[in-house]
Amino acid sequence: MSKAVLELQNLHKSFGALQATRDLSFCVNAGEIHALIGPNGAGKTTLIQQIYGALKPDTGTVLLNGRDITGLSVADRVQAGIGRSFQISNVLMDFTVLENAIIAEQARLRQSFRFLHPAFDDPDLQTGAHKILNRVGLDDRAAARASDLAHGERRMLELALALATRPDLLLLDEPMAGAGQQESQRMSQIINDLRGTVAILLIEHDMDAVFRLADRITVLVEGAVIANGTADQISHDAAVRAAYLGSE
Amino acid sequence: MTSTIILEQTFNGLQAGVTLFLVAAGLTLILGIMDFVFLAHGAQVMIGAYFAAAITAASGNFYLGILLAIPLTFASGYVLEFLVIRHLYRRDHMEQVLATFGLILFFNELIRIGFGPAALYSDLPPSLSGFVEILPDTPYPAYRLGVIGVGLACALAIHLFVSRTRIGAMVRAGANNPEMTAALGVNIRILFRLIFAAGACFAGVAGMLLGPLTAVQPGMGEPLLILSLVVIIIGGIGSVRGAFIAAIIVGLADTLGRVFLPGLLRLVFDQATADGAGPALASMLVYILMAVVLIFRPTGLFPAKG
Amino acid sequence: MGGLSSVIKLACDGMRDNRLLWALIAGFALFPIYTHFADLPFWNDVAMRIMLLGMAAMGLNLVLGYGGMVSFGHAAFVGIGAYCVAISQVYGISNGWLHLAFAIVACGVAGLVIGYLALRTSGIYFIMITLAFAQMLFFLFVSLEAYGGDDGMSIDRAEFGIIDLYAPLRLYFLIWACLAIVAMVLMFIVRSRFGVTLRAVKSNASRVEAMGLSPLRFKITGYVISAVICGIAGGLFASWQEYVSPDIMHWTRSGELMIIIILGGLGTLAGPLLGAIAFLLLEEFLPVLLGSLAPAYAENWMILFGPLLIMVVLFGRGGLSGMIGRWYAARNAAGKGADRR
Amino acid sequence: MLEINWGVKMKKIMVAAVVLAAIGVGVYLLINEQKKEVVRVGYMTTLSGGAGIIGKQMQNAVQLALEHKGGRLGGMEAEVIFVDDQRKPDVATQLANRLVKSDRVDVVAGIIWSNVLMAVIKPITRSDTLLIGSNAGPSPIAGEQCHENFFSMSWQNDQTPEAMGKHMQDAGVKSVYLMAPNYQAGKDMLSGFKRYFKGEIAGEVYTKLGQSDFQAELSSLRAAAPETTMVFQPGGMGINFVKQWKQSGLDQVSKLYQVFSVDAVSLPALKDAALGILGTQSWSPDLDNDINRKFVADYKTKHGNYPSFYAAQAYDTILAIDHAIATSGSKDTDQMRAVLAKGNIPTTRGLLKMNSNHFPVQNFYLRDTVKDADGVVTTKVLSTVFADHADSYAANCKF
Repeated sequence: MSKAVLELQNLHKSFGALQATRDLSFCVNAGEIHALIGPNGAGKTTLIQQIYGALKPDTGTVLLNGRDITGLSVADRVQAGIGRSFQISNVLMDFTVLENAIIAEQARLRQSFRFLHPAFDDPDLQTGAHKILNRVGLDDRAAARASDLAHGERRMLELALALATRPDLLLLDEPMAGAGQQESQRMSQIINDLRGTVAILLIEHDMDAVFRLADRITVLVEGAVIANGTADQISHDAAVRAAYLGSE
Repeated sequence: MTSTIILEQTFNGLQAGVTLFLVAAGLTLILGIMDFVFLAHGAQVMIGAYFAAAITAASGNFYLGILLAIPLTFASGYVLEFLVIRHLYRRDHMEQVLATFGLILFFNELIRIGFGPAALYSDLPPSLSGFVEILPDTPYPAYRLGVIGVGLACALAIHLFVSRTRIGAMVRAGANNPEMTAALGVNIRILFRLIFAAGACFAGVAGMLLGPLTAVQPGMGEPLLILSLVVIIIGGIGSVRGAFIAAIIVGLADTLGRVFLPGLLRLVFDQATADGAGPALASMLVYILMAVVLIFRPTGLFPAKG
Repeated sequence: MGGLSSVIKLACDGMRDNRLLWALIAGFALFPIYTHFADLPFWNDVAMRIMLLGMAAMGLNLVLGYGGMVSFGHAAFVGIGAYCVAISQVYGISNGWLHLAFAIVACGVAGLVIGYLALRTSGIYFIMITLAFAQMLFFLFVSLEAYGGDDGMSIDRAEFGIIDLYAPLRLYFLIWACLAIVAMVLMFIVRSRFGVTLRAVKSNASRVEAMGLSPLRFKITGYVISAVICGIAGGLFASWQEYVSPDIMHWTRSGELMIIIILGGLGTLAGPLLGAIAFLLLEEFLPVLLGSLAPAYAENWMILFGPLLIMVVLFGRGGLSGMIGRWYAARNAAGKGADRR
Repeated sequence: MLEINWGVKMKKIMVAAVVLAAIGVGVYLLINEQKKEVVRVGYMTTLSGGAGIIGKQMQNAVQLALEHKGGRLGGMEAEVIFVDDQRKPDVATQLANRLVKSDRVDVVAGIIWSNVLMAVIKPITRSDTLLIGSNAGPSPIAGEQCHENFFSMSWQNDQTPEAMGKHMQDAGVKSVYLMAPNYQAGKDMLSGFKRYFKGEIAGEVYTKLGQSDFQAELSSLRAAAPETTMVFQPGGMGINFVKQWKQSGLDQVSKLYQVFSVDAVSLPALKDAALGILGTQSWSPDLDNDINRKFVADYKTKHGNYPSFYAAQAYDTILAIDHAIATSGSKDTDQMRAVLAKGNIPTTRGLLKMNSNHFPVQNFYLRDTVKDADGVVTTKVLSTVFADHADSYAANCKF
């Protein structure tokens, strides 16, 4: 059993009467693709937000590589090793693809607070940036403005930016949402290739993709974990069928 | 500092407050719903005052002046929105600041050319130039009581309109989430134009009411503009309720501060220091108030945005 | 990435990418020759005022154009800079370098405090809170009797060691030098890793955060830098005018700075300078123009100026530098705009 | 598609702009054309903006003075260049530089505001050009910071309230409630008043600069119920104050005195509301001398209303230049200065004496606000408070 990159211990979060997260615990192991599924309103995004740091849990702790990061800000968590792609693709629209990557690269190198060093013209940063883009096969679009990218390409760019900080844990919030046939195939291909290099927590509605990709699946219903296991186990789990697949 | 004087000053603060509210009511919706930074709202005050003063002077009847001036200011707001403003909604705040800054210059100059640079003559209607005893032997100008009355009436009307009518519902929805409202198929463009014209109209009313009290002259609206912006920010952009409460707060704070601060400071410091610091502090008071509010409630007291 | 040579190389690259800016600055260096032979000495004063306003606008542009923070109170920093000069003279300090040092420190501190408080808010709220702070300072100085209050204080030009600012053109070239330095500094900042991150924050703060950076730190830093630049401009302004009054921190002055920037081109290095040129020439010629068309209305020139501003917003995409950029791009299909970033 | 259209429009607009600018330059250079043996006067005032009315009146008066002198000053062909300082010190500084360096005027005159004067005095006087002020007289300029090339044709700020203080003292007023805007001139005014009024100060209130509603202050004034009230609220503030004073029926509570708050600029907006309000001034439309009679009469026929003291002082400024050149027979700064320093300048206030700091030594009158024969509201001299009154800063002035 490989060690846990992310460990959630008894997370609890409620908005007034609504309990969005109930005493929730599970862990994501190094290098695995861990899918988080559940019907709408199950509290998937709320959970992601708590892992990411945009929301603070009422009680419970978030451990990254065994370190308690519950109190950290988003920026600090990212530096601690969390990367993220958002539900609505979230890139620097006013910049070219390459510039996006360069800004991410210099952020990883902790060099963003330098006032003399050139950014876009710097060869080292450029090579680093091209590496980033290569991973998602966007290098040929390096010169294009992010705002001119097709939806799928933008998704890719965002993934690239999330990877740029070389995270230990990658939070993917519906990476295939609104993507076309080939696009989602390319996406799942890339995600698949990432297996083993980085732990991935994947939220996705496309069940085929989930069951094809995920090493393990955690099923969330009304903010609580009702099942946790391999694709096989989950697909045969009675509770899950009842609560979730049945309702599909 | 007897209780009667405090009461009287409270009335003064109230009167300043409701006047501010009339200016702020429209502006807060313009800022909130259209996300449009409209600096020329002070010009609407001036336009209203000039319409009223001019018609009053011509007809010799104050009420006729008001009666005719209201639709005129509404029309002017409507036309302005149609000619210029609607082209500016999609621009960023800076460009809006710039363009409406240009509008201020234009309107002030237009008035100056049209009516001359001198202040216009305007005085109280005889019927309201008397006094009312708000307390035994504390007479209060009837006209100012009238202003308070009209202001509160307008506030009530706006409140009922926004909270009870269908258009009002749209307005609230708009303040809460503009995109959503547009998605609901509400004819945003007409809605905007009406809100804008109505806002201009209320600002105009404020001007008409102030006309007999203050000098009707070019640029008379600017001080009110800045203050009403303060009001809107404190109250929370897009919230009429917030604007009302904030207007009263600012009106009272400004009035009472001006009057009582120097006295209070004299209790602490020596005469000279107090006389120096008092008025300075008084004139800064509302801005300090606003800054403090924003530091602790970055979206004002009653944020409308959901 | 060290060594003077590489810095110089960077400077050259930057100047190549910003020909327009440096052409203008060179123009200002040569301008006195023209005024001398054309016998228009007065135009040196206009040029000085243009450079000073341009400098302040450049500072504001860092937050406005690059940081996306619409500060409506930057005239306050110009004022603080100016009063640093005036007040230190009251206490017998006449050394100009000290004045500038004071201005830099004072504006740095003020910028840090105001920036820290104001940047808790955003959007229209930010516009208004910056305005509020500016108004506070305005009324504060209006009522500071010891420093002339509303009448302001008549002061002497600062002493810069051997440079006697009363000798012809000394002040002109002092201002010019400061302008050139500020422009150079800003050019480096804008192209630097900090600069691009600041622009990234403007473009999409949450993505920058997702890269592990705190957007606020970049915003505040940018705000402080711009405040300091405005302070330097203010300090020189005081020496140029030999007079300081709260008038220079009135809210309409903040508006003017914005006008200058948008007139010239938001988020471009040359923009503010172009804008300042345009703004002052308009101020100079619109009355003359109107006077020649309708003599009776010469003093109503604002009736033209107001609509002109609206025109600029409606049609003048990217301001003057934007137009020049487009024209330049159109001219050589190679396409690289004359003055992008 | 649309973009391109805008582009084209934009080009047109730009071309137009360039052409207009070119015309502008042409006109501009034309103006700057040098002429021979002409006395050039640069007259700086505020024509645009809220205070435009004052500047307009001064401009009218200057033009009237030129007409009366047949377009010549001291026998020389005269040319007056009006410039608009927009009430902004930095604009004024630039204009001052233009007048002395580019237009090369022989005299700069005018200026309404203290802060504008403070801003321009150095560049002008340094260039060895005479600067003749038509209105503002801040204490520094009368004292330590005085300059031999500066002459005032108006008064030092403190003098008018000093006269008011003297009158109220002599009238046996026991206590007074003072009110002025919270800025320098306001404070100067009150300190000047207190220099001569020795009675009790029942209250001293500083209002916000540019304040339009004084109800709050008036309420506390009613509560204080002082025997008398003395206000300084210039321009629009004066209109507001007096209006609201009357509306709150404070005449029954306290007797109102004012300086610079009721004049021909504000009277048309106040009309009867101002009747019976006493003030002090060094000039009044009914001053009985030939120059003043001619000035007021012709001004009224030409512009339909009474001239204000601003206008009178502007008129006197031109007369002073005329006098200086006529007597010295030259437009040379030193010679003109010598003449003006001697005083005895014929003005609407009679023969004006000059003090050592180049500020006038003159009478100050108590003025009442009355209706004239045709029912127009104006001011009328009741008595002379000060004869040949000198300001109290001259001692500190060393050229």
